[in-house]
Amino acid sequence: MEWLTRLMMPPVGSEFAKEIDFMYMGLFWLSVALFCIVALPPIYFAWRYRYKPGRVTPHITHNTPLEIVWTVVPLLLCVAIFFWGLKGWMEYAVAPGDAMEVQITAKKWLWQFEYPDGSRTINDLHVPVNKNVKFIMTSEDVIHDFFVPDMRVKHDIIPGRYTEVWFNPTAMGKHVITCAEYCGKGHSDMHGVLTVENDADFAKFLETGGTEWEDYFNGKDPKKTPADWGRVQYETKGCNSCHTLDGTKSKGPSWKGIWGKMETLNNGSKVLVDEAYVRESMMSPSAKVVNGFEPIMPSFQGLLKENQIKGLIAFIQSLQ
Amino acid sequence: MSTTSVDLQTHGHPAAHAGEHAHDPHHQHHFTTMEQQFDTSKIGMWLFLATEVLLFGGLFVGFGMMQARYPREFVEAHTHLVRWQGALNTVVLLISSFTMVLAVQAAKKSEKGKQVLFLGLTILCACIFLVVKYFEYSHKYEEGWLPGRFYSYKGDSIPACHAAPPGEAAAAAPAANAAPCTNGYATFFSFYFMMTGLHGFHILAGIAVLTWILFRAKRGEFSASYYTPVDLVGLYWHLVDLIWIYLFPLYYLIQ
Amino acid sequence: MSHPAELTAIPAHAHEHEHDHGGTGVYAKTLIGLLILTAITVAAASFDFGQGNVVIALFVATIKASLVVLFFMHLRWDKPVNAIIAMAGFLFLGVFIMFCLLDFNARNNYLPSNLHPVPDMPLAPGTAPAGEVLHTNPAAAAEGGEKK
Amino acid sequence: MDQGIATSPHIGDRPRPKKNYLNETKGFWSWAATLDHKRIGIMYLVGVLTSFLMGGIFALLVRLTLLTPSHKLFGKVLLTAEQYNRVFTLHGAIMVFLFIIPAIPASLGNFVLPLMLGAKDVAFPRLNLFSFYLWLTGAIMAIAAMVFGAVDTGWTFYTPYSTTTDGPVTLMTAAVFVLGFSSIFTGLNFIATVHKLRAPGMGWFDLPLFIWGIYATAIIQVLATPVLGITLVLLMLERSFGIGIFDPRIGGDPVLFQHFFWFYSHPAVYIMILPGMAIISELIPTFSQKTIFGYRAIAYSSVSLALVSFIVWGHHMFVAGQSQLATVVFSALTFLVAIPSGVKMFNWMLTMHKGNIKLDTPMLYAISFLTMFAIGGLTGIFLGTLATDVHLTDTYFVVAHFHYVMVGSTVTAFIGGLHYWWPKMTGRMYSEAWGRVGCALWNIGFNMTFLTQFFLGSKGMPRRYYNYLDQFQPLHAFSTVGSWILGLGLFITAAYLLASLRKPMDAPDNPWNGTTLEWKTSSPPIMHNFEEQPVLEREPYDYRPVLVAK
Repeated sequence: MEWLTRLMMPPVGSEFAKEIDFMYMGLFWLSVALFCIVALPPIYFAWRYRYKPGRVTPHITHNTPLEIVWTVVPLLLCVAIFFWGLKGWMEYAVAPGDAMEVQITAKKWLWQFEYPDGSRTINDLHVPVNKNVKFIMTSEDVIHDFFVPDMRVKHDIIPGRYTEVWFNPTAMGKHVITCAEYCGKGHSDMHGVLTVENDADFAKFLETGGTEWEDYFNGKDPKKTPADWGRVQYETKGCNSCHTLDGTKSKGPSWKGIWGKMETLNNGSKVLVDEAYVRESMMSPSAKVVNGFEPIMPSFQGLLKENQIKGLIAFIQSLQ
Repeated sequence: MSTTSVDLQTHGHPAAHAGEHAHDPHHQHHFTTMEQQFDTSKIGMWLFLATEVLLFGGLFVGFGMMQARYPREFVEAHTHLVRWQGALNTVVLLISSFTMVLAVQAAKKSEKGKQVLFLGLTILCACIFLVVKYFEYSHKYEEGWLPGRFYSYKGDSIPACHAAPPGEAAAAAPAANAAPCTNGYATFFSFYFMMTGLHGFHILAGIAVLTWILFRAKRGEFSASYYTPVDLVGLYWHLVDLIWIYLFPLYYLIQ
Repeated sequence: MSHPAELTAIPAHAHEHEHDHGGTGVYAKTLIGLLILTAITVAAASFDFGQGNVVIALFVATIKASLVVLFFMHLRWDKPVNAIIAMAGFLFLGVFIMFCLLDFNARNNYLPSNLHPVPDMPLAPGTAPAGEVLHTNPAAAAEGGEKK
Repeated sequence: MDQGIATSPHIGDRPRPKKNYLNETKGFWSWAATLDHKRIGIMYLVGVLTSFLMGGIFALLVRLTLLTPSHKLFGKVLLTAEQYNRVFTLHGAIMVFLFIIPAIPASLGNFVLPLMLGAKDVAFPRLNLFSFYLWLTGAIMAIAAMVFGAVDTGWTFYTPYSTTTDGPVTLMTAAVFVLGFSSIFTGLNFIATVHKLRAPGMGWFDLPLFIWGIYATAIIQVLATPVLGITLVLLMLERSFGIGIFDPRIGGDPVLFQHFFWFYSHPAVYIMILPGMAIISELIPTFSQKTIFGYRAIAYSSVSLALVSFIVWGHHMFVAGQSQLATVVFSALTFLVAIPSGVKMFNWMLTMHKGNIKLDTPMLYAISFLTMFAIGGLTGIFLGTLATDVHLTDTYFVVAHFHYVMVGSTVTAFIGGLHYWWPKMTGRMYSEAWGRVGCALWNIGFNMTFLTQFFLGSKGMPRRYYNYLDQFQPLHAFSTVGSWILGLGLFITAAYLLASLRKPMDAPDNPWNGTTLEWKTSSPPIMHNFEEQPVLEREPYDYRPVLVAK
């Protein structure tokens, strides 16, 4: 009967998917049986008791025991199915504690994935095989729905709230990610690719910081310059909580016009704000603190990827 | 209607009833008796009132859920409503319900003068209610306590920006770019204007039908044998009162 | 077959019964009761019972509403079918409120409401202009997520 | 038409009266200002069938667009993505609000209900006419919205998409608001009528089961529709004033909208299916010439379905972000729906057992109903079950499921009922042979179109998709071909029914040997329904021969 399952269900991407397929096929055969019980007899009766002039029909108004049976038996069956479904659903609804967390931001009409180390990709999701992955999702505009048919999971993504979904992929290779909540013109094109790969490949993928940054450095799109990538980092890595862009003094020096300036440090010496200094300030910020500021900045050593540092430098450079 | 009531006679309706009720001009052809006609109208009216309950009910549910979402903002916004105005309107509406029920009683007893008097008093109360409402609304308008995107109150009681759940996410909130955040406050006044507005619209509609009934009463149309319209308008009017009975504590008292 | 329709079951003098109930005295007492309850609920509101204020206010309102329905709207003397209809309205409203609360009270996953527009990502062609699109700080979302 | 009915107890052949409701008065205003429930029913019938035609054309257009992944027909792109979104929205909105909700209660119900009760009219004839004009106003507003660019929100108007998208969304929601009130007044009228205008001797358990079904429907119409009204008002205000209830940008909650919407729209599913079940409960005993099995069980199951329908709406939102507690509770309650539905199926089945079954067109539709409703109901189990719903919801599986319930069941019953009462309404018999052809094509076409979509859905094809993966193409093509057969069947049905109107009146008063009161008057009925106030002497569906001798 495996061929029938494959006929009706998408490829199996996880153990959970296997369970769902089993349940689906169970319900399928139950439905076939119930269909035979309720829908075939009328057709048979229509032939068996076809019209004969003068035939007298019996006056049977009801049969209480029979009616009780066909009320109670389906009720019990329903209770059983409910608990069966509940069991599977609990697995879907409660993510294991050790799961790797991936942020999903959905918007018309693309998926943005962000990994714990800050690597980001667009429409290109990589996960390691046989590891629990939890997705924390929110939307920037309308409701979307993260649907991975091969994993048998989906959940709506709601603006203003975050929702979660998780799976443990077992099938290596590529799987379809698709939007299942109507979101307008590009709804049916809102696809992503899920790549399930081994740990080594996944580590390599993370090392380069995902794939989104490449779009900003290949010069293809005039709206995506390295400086734009830097602005993204400025806003998402927390730089903006201490550094302003308009020249006003905050907890740290404003970035406006800082590039190429000679700054006086708190020990009285001077330093030129260039690539080397900016890099150093990110990695070991307390080494050279500009006069008038507290040495409160944390080190971003290991928190920023090379492409992100490059982006930030380009961004600061652009703020003249 | 006129053609159909002529048909009634031609179709040989059971003669006994026709004799009994002596061709009441208000008797519609498809009812056997006036009694049946009256009861049917009542059922119809009660069904209509049930739909009204659910119509307003939707707003009550919306209010409740939004209050659950923005408890702090709602309580704070509550304080801008003037309690004595709400209380005054409550008393006015209760009295109008009383005069309405007396008008129905007068109709049942075929007392024309009392009918006109009590209906007039009911309309008067309704107008007083609207006058108080007018002062309330214009105050809100001046202060900028308006629904949704028209909310423009600049008072000090509303902080620049709220985080919900309160306090927890404050750390994550970037200091820069904190536009004044009226979420919750604006929603409260949206509901305030929608619910009192819909209620006020019902008062207006009530004044219209009461006036119509008043004129018919003046012409002496209602008596013990036929007072259905007075009764039905009465039911409607009491429902308007009843909805206010819930609106009053929800908006003016819970602070 | 054994259930005669109501129209045949109504006795001829049923009409006269309508005059028997109610009366100015009953209505006046009802009004006084309503006014007293209004005073009580206003007075109760000036004390702080915490959540109790809501309960008291709605409880008193329900008593008042019952008085209006029973006496002013004659449901005390009216045919049962009208009472059933009236109750059905409130019952289904109760169902509506109850299930919505079942959802809302169990929720814990709102984003901080300090959403602000940040044009951090290029927009797909045809989307709304940047100012209208909300950006939520994913880091903030994650923080909220861990705090539930 | 048939032999043997002359010996039946229920035949009452009288000479056809010269005057009937169709020719008693003439002219435009005699129809436009009529208070007669039969004429209002006919006007509704014309209206809903026109809407059905309109919605049907949009449906064929949707299917045709999905024939190939390139959406091309003779080298031209049939619909762009934006157009496609508008067309499926129009299909849904027209079919739901203009056609299927008023279809059975307002047209057939209006015509038959007072006749079955032995009444001269509905309780409030003027309100009845008013609700027809409300329907007409709503229809005109919907068409106006269509002309002004149409909306692309889907018939569910989910926020925040509906509050931010372009197009005349406000006008469209206003149209639906007006249509809602039309539905409320119809329901209100029917409840009052059933309570107070029953023929002498007719108790609650002597009511034909059609009346029970319509009565249960009316309860939902009256109690649920006002919430739709207020929901749409809130949506309009959100769009125009930003009141901050549904749009998260201004502090609202989109899931609250879904609660509001489904509080009405789930019971609305029963506004659609209960009248269909009601018709089937008439057709099966009549064409089996046998008393209904389990009268009370069917009557109670109608009312309990109506009541249960109010507490299961959350099953539309299992993955929509409602709390997990609510999800579990709603799933458990959802299974309650299965019980009364099952009870009805078993009762109909046992009614046919040992019957004397005439396979006339209405009965063929009734049997089609039984198979299609079985499929629609059983696939509902997949969706009510939490774990499988996660995979299946928002896919074509759902589309197929609700089409089996709304079209396969309700519309099948509607067409069956239309054939059943056609002689009564028009005084003419239609072509039986063509009727069978139409029914066969309907069955083949429908199952081809929608059985396929279960497979599409379980394979992971989301609904409301313009572009799809190439792997789904064969199934889509098969489904599209099915839709043509479906369309052909309906076209044939429309053709022979209209053709019958050109004949002189030839229908007997009681062509099917029915037992309910509408068969006691002439075909078509006279203006005030009955020559004399009918008095109920026999229970409905009483086919005992003992009484023939009497």
